[in-house]
Amino acid sequence: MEQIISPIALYLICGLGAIGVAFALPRRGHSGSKIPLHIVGGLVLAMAFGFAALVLGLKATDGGNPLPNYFFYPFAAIGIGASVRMITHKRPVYSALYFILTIIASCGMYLLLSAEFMAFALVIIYAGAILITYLFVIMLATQAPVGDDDEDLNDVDAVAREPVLASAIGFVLVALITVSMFRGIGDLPHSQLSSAQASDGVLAVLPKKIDKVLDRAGLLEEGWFVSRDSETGHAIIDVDARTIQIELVDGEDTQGLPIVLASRTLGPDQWPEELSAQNLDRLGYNLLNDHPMMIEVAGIILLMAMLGATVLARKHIELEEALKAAQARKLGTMFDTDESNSVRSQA
Amino acid sequence: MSQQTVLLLALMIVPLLVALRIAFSKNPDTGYRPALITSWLLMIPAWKLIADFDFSQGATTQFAYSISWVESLGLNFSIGMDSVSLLLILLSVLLGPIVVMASKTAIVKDKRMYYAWLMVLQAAMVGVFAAQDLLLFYICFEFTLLPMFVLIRKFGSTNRVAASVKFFLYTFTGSMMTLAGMVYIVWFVAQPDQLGQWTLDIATLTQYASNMSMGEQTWVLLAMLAGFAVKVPLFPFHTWLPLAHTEAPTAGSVILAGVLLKLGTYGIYRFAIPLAPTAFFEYAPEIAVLSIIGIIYAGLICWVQTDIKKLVAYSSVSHLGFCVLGLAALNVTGFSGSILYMLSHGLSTGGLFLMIGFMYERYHTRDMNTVGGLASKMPIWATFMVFFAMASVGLPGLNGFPSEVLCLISAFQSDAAWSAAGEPGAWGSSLGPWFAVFAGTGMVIAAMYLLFMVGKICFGPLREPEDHHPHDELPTDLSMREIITLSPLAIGCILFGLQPTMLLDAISEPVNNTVVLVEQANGLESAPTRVDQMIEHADEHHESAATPDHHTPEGASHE
Amino acid sequence: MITASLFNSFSMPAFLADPSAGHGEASQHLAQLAEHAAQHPNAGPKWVLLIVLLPVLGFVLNAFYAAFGNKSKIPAWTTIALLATAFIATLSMFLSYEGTPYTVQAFEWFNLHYGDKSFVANFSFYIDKLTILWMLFVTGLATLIALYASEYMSHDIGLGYCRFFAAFCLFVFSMACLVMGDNMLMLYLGWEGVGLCSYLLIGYFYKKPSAVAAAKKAFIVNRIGDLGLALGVYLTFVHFGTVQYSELFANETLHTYINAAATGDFSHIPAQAQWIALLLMVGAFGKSAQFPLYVWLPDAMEGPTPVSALIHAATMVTAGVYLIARFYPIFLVSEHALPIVAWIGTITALLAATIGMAQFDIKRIMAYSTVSQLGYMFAALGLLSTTGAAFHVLTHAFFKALLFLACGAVMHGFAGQLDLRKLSGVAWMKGWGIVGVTMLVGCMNLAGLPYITSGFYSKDMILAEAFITPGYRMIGWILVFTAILTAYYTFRVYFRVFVGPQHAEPGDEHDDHDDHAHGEEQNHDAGPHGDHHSDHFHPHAPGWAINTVLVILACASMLSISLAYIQKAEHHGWVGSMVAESSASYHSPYAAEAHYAHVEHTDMHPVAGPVGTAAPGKVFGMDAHAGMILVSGLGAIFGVLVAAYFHGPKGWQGLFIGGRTESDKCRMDAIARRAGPLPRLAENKWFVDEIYAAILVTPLRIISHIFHWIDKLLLDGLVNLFGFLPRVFAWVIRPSQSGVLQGYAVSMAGGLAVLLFVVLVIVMNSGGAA
Amino acid sequence: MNHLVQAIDSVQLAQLAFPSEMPATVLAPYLFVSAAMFAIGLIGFLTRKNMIIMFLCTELMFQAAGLALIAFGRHHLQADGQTFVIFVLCVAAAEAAMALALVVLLFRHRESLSASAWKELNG
Repeated sequence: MEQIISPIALYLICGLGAIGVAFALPRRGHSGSKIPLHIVGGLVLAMAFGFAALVLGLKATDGGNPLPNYFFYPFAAIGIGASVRMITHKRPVYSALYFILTIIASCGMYLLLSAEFMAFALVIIYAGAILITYLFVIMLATQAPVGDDDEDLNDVDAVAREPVLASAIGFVLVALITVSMFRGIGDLPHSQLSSAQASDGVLAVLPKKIDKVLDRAGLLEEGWFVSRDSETGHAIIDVDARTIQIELVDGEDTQGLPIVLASRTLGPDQWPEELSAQNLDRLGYNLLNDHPMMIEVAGIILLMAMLGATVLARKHIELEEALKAAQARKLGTMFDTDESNSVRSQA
Repeated sequence: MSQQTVLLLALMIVPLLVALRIAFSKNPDTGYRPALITSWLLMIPAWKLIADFDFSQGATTQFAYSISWVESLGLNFSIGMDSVSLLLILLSVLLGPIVVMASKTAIVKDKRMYYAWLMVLQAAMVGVFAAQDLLLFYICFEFTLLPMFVLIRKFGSTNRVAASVKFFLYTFTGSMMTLAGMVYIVWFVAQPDQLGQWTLDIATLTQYASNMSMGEQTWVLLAMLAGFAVKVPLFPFHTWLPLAHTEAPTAGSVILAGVLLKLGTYGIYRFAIPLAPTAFFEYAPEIAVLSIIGIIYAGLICWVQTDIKKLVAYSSVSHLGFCVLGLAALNVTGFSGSILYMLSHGLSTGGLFLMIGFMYERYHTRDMNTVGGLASKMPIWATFMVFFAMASVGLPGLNGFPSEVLCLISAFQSDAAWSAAGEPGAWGSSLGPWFAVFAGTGMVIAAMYLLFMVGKICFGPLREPEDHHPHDELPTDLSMREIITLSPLAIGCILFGLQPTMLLDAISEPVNNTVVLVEQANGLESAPTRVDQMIEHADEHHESAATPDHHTPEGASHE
Repeated sequence: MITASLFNSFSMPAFLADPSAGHGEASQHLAQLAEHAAQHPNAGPKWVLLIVLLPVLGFVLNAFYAAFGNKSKIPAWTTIALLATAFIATLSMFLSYEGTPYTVQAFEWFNLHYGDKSFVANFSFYIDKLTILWMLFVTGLATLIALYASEYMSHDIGLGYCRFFAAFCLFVFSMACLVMGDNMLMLYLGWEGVGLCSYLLIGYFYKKPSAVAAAKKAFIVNRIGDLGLALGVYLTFVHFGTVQYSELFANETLHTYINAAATGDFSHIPAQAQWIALLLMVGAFGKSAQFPLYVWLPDAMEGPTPVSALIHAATMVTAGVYLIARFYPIFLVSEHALPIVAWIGTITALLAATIGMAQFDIKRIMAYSTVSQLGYMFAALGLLSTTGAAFHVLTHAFFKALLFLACGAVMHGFAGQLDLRKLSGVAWMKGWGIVGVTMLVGCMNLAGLPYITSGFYSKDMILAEAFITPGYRMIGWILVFTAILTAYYTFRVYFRVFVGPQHAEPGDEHDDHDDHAHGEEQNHDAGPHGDHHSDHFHPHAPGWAINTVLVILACASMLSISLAYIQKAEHHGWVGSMVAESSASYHSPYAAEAHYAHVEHTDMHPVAGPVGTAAPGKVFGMDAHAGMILVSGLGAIFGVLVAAYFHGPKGWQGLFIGGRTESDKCRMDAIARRAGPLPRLAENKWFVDEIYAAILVTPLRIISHIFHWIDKLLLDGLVNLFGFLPRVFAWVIRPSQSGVLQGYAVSMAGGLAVLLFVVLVIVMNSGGAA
Repeated sequence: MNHLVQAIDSVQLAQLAFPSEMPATVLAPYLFVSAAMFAIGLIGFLTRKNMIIMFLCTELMFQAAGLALIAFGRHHLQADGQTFVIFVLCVAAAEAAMALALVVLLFRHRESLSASAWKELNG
């Protein structure tokens, strides 16, 4: 397959982007000029974005290939625009808020990518938790500017450091990443799974869910269950042919295996509408089955982060020696009284 | 674990423990007494080891002990000794009490640190010779650097910081390359078509190393020589030595000259030659040329020194050239001579450094223009000085001579045209008479500079620094302690000079084995040489008196 | 160029051209004797070891005396007693010798076995007649001179006295090892040992810079020779596979070579074997002070006179002669070695004699005469007359020791005065009669006055040899000329110092009994000191010890005439008999013929080498020996007369025609002033020392300094540069470490970009995924 | 017009399984957005002096990475992408906690949020 996007166009887009960002980054001393530079930068960036959308769209329609959903474009525009605004805004609080906007835009894209669980998780964790912490810290750690003018802001916020160099490097990097990415993207191997297997293949490991759905659809009589593989315990189900084997079970034998009295197969016509694996099913199964170690690691990381944050942010209280001694005595008497109390109560 | 193995381990571990004890004592002036007692006591296991060593099987690794460390990588802690190692360990142990005693008045502050490091050095020196495992050897090899660095850095004279840094970095850089070479060999042997498993056992590596191609061996040899040649030091890599020697405290100089320099030659003998036999054979002439340049060059430099310690330091460079020459000759006489040189040089040059140290304690100068003619004021000192100078010159009957003789003979011998029939090691290859002749000029040059030194420092009218005043504690001439310090070395020099046979017998088996190894690796055999053929030819000629002469012996020019 | 052509013009005379001369047999005989010794090692009586051990004991005892601060003459008496015992042991060794060489082993020294070969050199001793001959006069003279020294050194009683006798004993020990050693390494041990003792004794007055310098010079110049010797020894081992005499002389290869040399054809003797002799020869030149390595010997006179007498006249310097005599078989197989030895000896003899003529220091004159006489011995060796050489060694040992000791007595008595211009008429002074007479005996011997002196016989043997050996007549004439010069300079000393008007200016040595007398006089104020000497100086006459020794030596010198007549028929005299049956037994066939058969050697044209102009064995148409008596006897008398004319005191006994009135005015002075630069050149020793300094020492010194700077700047500079480069590099890149977080982030991103770019380029070039 | 229909189809959130394979041309714009966001985050990190903003920028880069992961997962019809994003979220949360604690600490010492206030490590 050919390249999705011509490197020349890509370099051009990245160049435009670099110029745009470089203009848009905050600086001082341009209050005299009529058109604020960051407006110019924004326009250039918009041009770059539009040009990219145009190139990608033309290329796709040229080959008769599908384009992303139309909702993608606003999400992408909002996401990129908000992130640009985030790094260019002179007031940290606004930056944080723009970041929330970026996250919400990403959530939209996640939805378009059928990752609805992640989308909501993102909103909850990021926008809800992390960013709020950020806002708190911003407010804690920053002296509020006296006035609304740019001149009142700290240099820390008002002036970007080496904007041109950084933009150049950043976009050179991104150009290289995208060029190399797009060179091979057309040749990516497609999934080995059929669409049905991909979405519903996980059903086999969820026999009780199948039982529940079939039962709700009235396809199972009393004593009937989905057939289970005797070794793995998976449901015997063919998602491509859309057939399900069910069986009549009467108790268990001495080894705990079901005593099968009869079995039959449900055809595709009997496949209930509701019988499909949820995204959450697949994600959960994947997480717990394929990456259990990751859960452990993540847990440790979070624990350590919690401890670390506690230790770091703790304020060191300098106690006088006498004060320490007093404290110790106080604690000592407290324990003493406890002990004596308990002794007394026992008595 | 046999009793002897325990003793061998004790030689390494006891000094370390004592070092710890000294280091953690509260009084910063402690250390002399425990170090002295320990170093004297270590003589007991050392002599026991000699007594129990089976010299008839000198090449066998005796008192061996090995525990596995990392099995998958073949890492072991394995020690043991053949007769060559034994003798060098003995030298290290013998120098122990000497250097401690020599330091009694020389080191006045931070004694705790000084003696602790001295003990660590003692352990490392024994370890390096006792190691039967490449890694252990290398660890000990490098571990000798650290104590020495501290001794120079903390207890040296004026320019000590630069000296210690140069000493450390120079030798360390070299030995890193040695490590690279060793790692390559280990990797090579671990290849499936070789042994196929990781091992660091020196004997095992030696078996397989000769399978390497010529190119590989050359690189391995170069890598190993990079470390060992710096340590020896061979000619262009010697510049750290004069500086380090000059700045080091007396004990440091003695150990440096006595043992640490020998690590280089020992390394060549034990590793470079067996592990790269073909390449060493190929490049022996070049190595010999470097050593000869070193002999002459360093000798001449000695001659114009005014700093007496620098003079002796350069003389070490010159002397060790003979040692390397013997190794490069690749025959029995050469190896024997070289090993003898390792032992003997420690005694005589160690003695010279002690003499200089005692003088320095009294006069606080090493400049021969400032101080001199001391024979009239310090006759005992002067007697010892002349004695050690003569030992260093290579006077027959003293220690320098046997080794020098054997080294020079070996240079002759390794040219077949000049060698008697069927001499082992006479392959018509590497060296030849010219090597011996040029190396021999070292004898004359040695006499020149050492007599120059003796003439200035001992003889002539008395010269003392203007602000000289007698030492608070030390007598004008040598004290009893100092005489006792020197006596073992002096007696050693004489015994060595009169009884080299003892040592030659002891090392004959390992040396013969090494020569056989080199011969086999190079596909050589001690065939009848051209001299034989010439003699036969001459006989025929004499009988028939008519055969025209086809032979013109090589080098037979009378112009 | 000249030397090259000279070498080409001659080569080894083919002395074995006549099979009847019997040298093949001699060679066989030697081989049998040697083999006997080889098969019966360590067969000799153990008491022989005493000869070596007693001096060691003396050394140890003297060292103890020194350590315990002895301040008496006990060291001297100990030494004398021990050395005398050693001499007696030597005598009994001589008397009990049964005609076969034997070895006695003290202990194993070198014993290196490898394969089926071995390098063996034990601390053992090889006794044959050559050894005995040498040891007799070594121990004998050592005893006598120790006696002499007991008085001579008495002003140094104390540490110096002990030191002197310790070194003295060590010297005798070393000399014994040198002469008696049964292998070349023992010889080398002794060789270096005597060098060391020579060093220690020359530098005895170690506070005098000149003495220290002389000692150093002696050791280093000797060491150059030793290098040759050492290489020769090594090459012997490498070539013949042994350094033990008994095995070496029985070596088949060696005898193959000798047989080849007998045919005059050296082309089949490998160069290696021929080189051995050339290398050993260098060693001999060094130790025996031959040109060009003779320069140390005159300077060595800085040592105490007994040392000069024993070491630098009688014994040590003859070690070179011993060496060549001992290894005569090896020298015989070398085409060029012996001719070179002959010529070098001749040149040395002449050169030293010319220098000796112009010196004023009497000890130096004796030193040059020693060099000159050693030249004679070497010439004799080169002329295939080991007997002549050995005989001259013996007689020379006696009379030169005598001369030195007499000079030493003068020096001792006149506070170190040695300038012959400042002494006169010593023999007439009170108490100096014995010295005068014995000095005269010594001078006559050295001058070689015919028939009445032993020096005459030994010198005559050499000169005759030169004239009868084809192709070496030139050497003969030079040596005759030298003999005349010898007579002249010898009697110059005698006439100026010992006869004539009594006059003496004392030397600058303060004669108090102080341990350190010899060094400290420089610190004294010179003015009053000198006055004191010139006004109130009283020479103190020699005591009984000195006189006794002088008398004994004078008698010995005269008595050794008889040696020429003992066994004259078989062996050229007693010395010949001692040399025969040793490895030095190859005496010239010409001489043998000349002496015994008086046959005309018309048919003895050598195969190789030019033929002399006259028929062999003829001098002035006479038998060589008779001719020599005439020529050299007349020459000696002529020389004495010339000396008398130029230096003799005016009207001395009305007998001579001398014109000297005061000690420093003589006819010669006037002539010397008018003779142009020649006398001055000779006085300055032909500037040989200066030439050596200019062409050897100074350049070497400069080279050393250059090396030193190369080492300091270039080699160490390179090392430092390597140490410095990282610092420069760090200095360049250090600013990039701004410490600001984003600076590092920028470089990280940039680095990532570069990396990606590289990957991309590689992928594109390899036509990778696209 | 059928594009619009398709769009509405895919927004039917009830239909939660992977509807169909996602072609590369659809993947590419997502990746492009992801790359752009990453670049912007990077530039922000490099240029802004305020440490809080810098940390925000790292979060933005995390987001970009997460988007790419999910897009690729969708392309391959696999859930691993999302699983990794969970992990990324954890790391981001941990990082935020630590980073903000650090910022508070540093701010206490220097009374400034500028990253340039801490450059004792300069060479």
